[in-house]
Amino acid sequence: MRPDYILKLLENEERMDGRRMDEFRKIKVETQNIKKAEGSARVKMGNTDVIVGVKMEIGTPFLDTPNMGILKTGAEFTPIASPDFESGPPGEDATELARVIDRGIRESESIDLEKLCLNEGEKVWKVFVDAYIINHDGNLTDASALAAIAALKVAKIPKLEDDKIIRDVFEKDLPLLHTPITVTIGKVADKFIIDPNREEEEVLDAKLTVAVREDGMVCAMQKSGSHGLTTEDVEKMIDLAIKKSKELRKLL
Amino acid sequence: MRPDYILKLLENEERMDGRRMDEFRKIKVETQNIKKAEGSARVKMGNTDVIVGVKMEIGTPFLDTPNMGILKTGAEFTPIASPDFESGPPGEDATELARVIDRGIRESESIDLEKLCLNEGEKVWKVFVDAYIINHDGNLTDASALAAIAALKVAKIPKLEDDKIIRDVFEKDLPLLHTPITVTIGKVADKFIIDPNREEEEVLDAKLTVAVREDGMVCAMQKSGSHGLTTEDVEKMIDLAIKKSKELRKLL
Amino acid sequence: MRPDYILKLLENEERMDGRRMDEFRKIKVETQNIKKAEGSARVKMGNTDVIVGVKMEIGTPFLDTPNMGILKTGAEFTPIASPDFESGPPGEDATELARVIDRGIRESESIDLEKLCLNEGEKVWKVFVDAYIINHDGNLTDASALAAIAALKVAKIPKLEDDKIIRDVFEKDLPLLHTPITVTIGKVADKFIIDPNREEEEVLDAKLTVAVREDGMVCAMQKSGSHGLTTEDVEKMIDLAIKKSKELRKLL
Amino acid sequence: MGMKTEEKMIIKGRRLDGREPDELREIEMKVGVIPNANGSAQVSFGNTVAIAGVYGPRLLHPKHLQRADTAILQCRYNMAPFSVDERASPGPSRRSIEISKVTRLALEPALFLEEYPETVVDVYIEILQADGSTRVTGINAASLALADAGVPMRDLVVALSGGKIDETPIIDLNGKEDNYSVADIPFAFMPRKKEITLLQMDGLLTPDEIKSIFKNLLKAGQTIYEMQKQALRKKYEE
Amino acid sequence: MGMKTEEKMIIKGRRLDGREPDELREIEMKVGVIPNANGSAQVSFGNTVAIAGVYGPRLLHPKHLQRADTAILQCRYNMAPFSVDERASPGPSRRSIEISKVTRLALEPALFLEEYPETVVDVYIEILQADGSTRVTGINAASLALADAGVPMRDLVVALSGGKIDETPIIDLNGKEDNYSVADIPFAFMPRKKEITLLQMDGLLTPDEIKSIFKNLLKAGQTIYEMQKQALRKKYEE
Amino acid sequence: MGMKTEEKMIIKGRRLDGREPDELREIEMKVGVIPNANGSAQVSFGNTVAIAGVYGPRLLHPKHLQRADTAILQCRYNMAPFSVDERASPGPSRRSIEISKVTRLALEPALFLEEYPETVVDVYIEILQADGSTRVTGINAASLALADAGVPMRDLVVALSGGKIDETPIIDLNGKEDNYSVADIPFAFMPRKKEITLLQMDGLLTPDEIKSIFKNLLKAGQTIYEMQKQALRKKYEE
Repeated sequence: MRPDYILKLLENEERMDGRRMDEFRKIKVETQNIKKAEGSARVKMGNTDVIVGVKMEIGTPFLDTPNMGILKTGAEFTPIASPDFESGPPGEDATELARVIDRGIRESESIDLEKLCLNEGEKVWKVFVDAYIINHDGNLTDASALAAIAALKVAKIPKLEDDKIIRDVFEKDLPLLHTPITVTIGKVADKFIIDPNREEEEVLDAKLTVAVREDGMVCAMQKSGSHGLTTEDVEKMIDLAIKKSKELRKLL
Repeated sequence: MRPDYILKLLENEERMDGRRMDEFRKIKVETQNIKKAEGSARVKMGNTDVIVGVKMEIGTPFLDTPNMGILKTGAEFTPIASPDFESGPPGEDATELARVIDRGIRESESIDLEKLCLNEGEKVWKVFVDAYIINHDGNLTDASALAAIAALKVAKIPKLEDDKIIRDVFEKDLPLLHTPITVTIGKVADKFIIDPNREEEEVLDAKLTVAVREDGMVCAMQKSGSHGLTTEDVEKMIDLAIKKSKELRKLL
Repeated sequence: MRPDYILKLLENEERMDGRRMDEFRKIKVETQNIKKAEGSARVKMGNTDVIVGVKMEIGTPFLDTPNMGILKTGAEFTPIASPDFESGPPGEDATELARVIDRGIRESESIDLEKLCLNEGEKVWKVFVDAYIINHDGNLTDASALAAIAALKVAKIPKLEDDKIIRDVFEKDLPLLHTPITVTIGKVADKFIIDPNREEEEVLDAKLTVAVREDGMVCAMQKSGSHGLTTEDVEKMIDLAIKKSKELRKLL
Repeated sequence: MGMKTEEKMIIKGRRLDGREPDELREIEMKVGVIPNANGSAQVSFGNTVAIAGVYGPRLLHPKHLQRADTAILQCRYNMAPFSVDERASPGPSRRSIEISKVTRLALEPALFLEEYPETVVDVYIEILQADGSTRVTGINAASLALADAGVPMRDLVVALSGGKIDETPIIDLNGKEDNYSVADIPFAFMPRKKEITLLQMDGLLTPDEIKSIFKNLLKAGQTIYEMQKQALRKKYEE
Repeated sequence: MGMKTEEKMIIKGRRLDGREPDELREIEMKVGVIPNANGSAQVSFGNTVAIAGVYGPRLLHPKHLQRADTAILQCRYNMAPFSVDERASPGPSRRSIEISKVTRLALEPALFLEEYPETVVDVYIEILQADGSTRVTGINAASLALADAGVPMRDLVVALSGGKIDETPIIDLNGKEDNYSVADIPFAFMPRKKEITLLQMDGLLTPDEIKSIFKNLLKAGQTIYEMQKQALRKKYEE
Repeated sequence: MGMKTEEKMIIKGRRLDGREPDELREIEMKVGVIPNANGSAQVSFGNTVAIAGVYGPRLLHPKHLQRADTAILQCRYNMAPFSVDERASPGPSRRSIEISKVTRLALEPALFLEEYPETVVDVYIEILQADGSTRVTGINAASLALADAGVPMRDLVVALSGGKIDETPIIDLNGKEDNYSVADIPFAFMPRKKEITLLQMDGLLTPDEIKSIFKNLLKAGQTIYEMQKQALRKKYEE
């Protein structure tokens, strides 16, 4: 019943909370609110609530990139966030979320990884980006990706003394080259919407997540949902994502 | 039926096996009965039967204690010990048991960990203390903790040759500074008992485990059970534990 | 019904596919068909289909054999191979299979492990032998062991440059001293058969797997199945295995 | 008990963060912070922040775990990867398994579980920032979340830590004090009848010292109790 | 997007393996390669080889996972330990978990799952050799295996990769091109209605570049579609 | 087969521990050592000590694993962390998984499992000290524990190891002999009908050498058989 009603609304370009099809929910971005993280941000998009913490650790570089720091992205669907989430290792959806966030950051060449090399081939900074879902009311991808880039923008590199990290004393900002913004476009019937809440997500035919750099380059895409899309759909969705990414970028 | 009967007995300060409320079951402590361990003890408290083996290995010290050896305590509820135990990784109760044994040893400063440093920041002795439950008839904590300290008291440090451990040739005793004794006090109705067997454990309201050093210092406590205790209860239970710890200490 | 019928046939020394009791199914051995492996072979025995890939990596030797390379054997019952196989870590049967293949290679002293030492005590070649079941129609052991030795025979050691493996450039053949062949003999009623297919395996009383070297030495045995064997049975089965191993050896 | 240090932790009667020995850190409590949960709360003691969500009572699956006479209480204590100095790997540690168990035992006596047979009450505690006393901060958040969820309770559960540092009994240990204390006591109780439901202790204390710490805990616990009640009232005022 | 290199990847309009930018590698497809499976296929794109087996529709256990209105599709993408340069440890990685999911979503729109309530269709994909474009090779194998199993389908699912290297849009990236590409796009579609069912992208592209790559993908996809149909016909001819 | 050594393992016809080639170590067997178990036994061969506990036949859960025509036998072989020179990590290894399986197959032929449909018989073997021949020591303990549990048996299962060291066939290998043997044969049989239920072999032997070792095994096995029977009688005498 309820899904049918939501679907009918969308077909008429109406939404259950009165928004326009291309309108975000109210978004709140707070940064540096996790004291133990080297960088952090909490993003609320309507009732969706995500914290991203950035932690810096020392590690060994990969063999094929001996002069580059390492980015590691995780996502936890904590069971506090939804009656459907369960304790245990990350499932398929949390794994996909982490990988989509990761690609936005990595493929946009956001972090200047070469500046994170401490000793070529031996010691580099590892940047852990962990997304922690506090409340799930849809569009976790955009909220998490926004929190991730917001946290990276304020993240700092701690001081090193004899190879030991001095927490709470910082040397400089984490070097960022680009700021990717991720926007997911939903398709239902022949309509496109942005920022679906959880009930809307359930009636969508398909979604396309698009990460866009400040210079307009698309740096990552991920289709999901159980229906197909045409190339025309995709092209429209990319254009819409680029357009809406500008709104989100202003929040940083 | 049976639990009700046991409960009724206890309320009258009687026990199913005729013991006084503050009387241990028959306790037997055997040491060095596991040939491959650097130290070992088997404790029987009535039908409860626990083996603790101490193994010495070489390891790397923790970053923040570069000049100290490492203590690692484990507990296995082997499925031979009870129809209720299952194969598989340690559950909640075995994990708690290991951690309670560990705290008694660690907080009493029993092992002189600084004497276990071989090469500051690089190489130290690791002391593995593993409790192996052979038969579970209640009061696993006291039996295991007693076996642990008994095993540590007889444990020896093997010889090293070119950083290789020569098993069966020993250089000296494991350096011990203190001998903690752990006593668990049960509360049922307004009565206190010690060394409950398994059927008695099931009717207890609450338990308090207290580890006591030979100088009378309390070095660890752990409340369990589904009912609360008052501070007066706790104070009485601590006093009783200290008193009864002297009996157990004589068995070492 | 069907098992009864197969059993009846076997009691009359007949087989469902018309073979003699001591006759293999049609066997096809292809080598070097996996381009990314340093050695590979695919063996089809009737409908049983197994790929073995050999991978070479650099590792640290074991403490007690500082001058020897390392052999690691794995087996995966991929779920594509049978409606009964499931995703997940290897079960009891896959583990046993891997260990039986491993023993044939190891105990025959097939690989000259001393020649795989790069730097005594520090760096050696690790030889990974992985059996991958593509279709299971019985006698996985003989098919997998045959694929394993066939893959080892064609395996090559890649070039090293500054301790980095240059894949696709090879320095020399993997040094082999012996070629073990594994033959499993089934027993049903008082008859012996070889190369049982899956339906035949289900009616067997017992099996004996025997690995034989080219010089006639027996190098590994493993009994399986739910019935016992007499020493006379075993002796006959060993003789038959030695005899049939010669046929398989010709396929290498 | 923590590591040893030459450093004085109490100087002229004041702790390094300026507190008196029996002074709590700044405490914040907010109820109803997770819209999806049946009940929730966020509690901070200084820089230690815990958030708790309660789901249930809801039917327990699989069915063979159900109990005909009572609800089951399940608790999970978990630390966010970014809550500590060195990033914590996700997944349960032995420490978090033990804390989850003692947390359950700390809360159970406050609940009328027998009123909801065949169901489960899930209490999830996430530590967002760890600066000492995380388990007791989590229990306070859980107590509020249970009340917020409308689960009938005999009393709220109030939790805090006590201990001894240098020669002084203190309460509400922060992270540094936790590391260098002579002893610490995680503690929870139901104030109405003064029933202790969590009691652990690490370190070295005489029975008299324990008694003296208990007094401070019960007293400061009363303050926390009032704050819990006020946080609950505040939700209904909004 | 891959690593950076000074090396030119396109020389005089030809790729390092001699191909034109819009040229597929040699493709082989064979249906019915696993006797035990209800359907199966082996597909190779150059040195990338995938084998897929389908079991089902079969009754789903345990029962509480069954759905009364539809079959469930389960997919597992897995790499053989010997399929890559450095031996891969068995067991799922985060990468293979994600690929398993997007593979399922790529296949699902092609199936009439609602015709088989309470059942499961299991699609297992094993990568035997990995030289780029493994997930799309696997999807082609899975598409054929499903058809071979007789599972009713709206259309076959055709998959291939596109991307950009140096300044040139290309298709069907091999392993080296995957490592050094500016961007790559794993792509699957049902040719009859040109419905895209898999779309991912890594790297840096303008919207116009994406459009241009789509054109190449749809065109080359048509070739793969014909090969799939031929591989299926060939089975029945034998 | 073990590692190579220059050391002679047989000197003047005697093994390093003073035994003749066909001499067993000192054997101890005690039945009824675990009060909670339905049956139990502790068996030592020299410094190798195994303890076994049997639970069942008891109803098997979950129900879908039950078999209407027979009981299920489950065996677990496990080494205590302190049973070996270098501390063993808890949890199953590939070695212990294999040994658990061959142990089950070694015991199964002795049992009338069909008499207890829908149930399970659990046999747990813990190695307390490992000095060679642990799996056969465990099987002897399990055989006694099953008899002690009153599970109906066709015969006891007698187990021991044989092998070859230097040029000599031996029985009952200790740990050092196991490491340096030319070959070793774990072996179990039911003496009444001389049915072999466990047979494995590592190393290098001719068929004639195997025959000769079998003779020694059957002969010494008779001694162990008598000891098993005596251990069982002793329990009832007490």
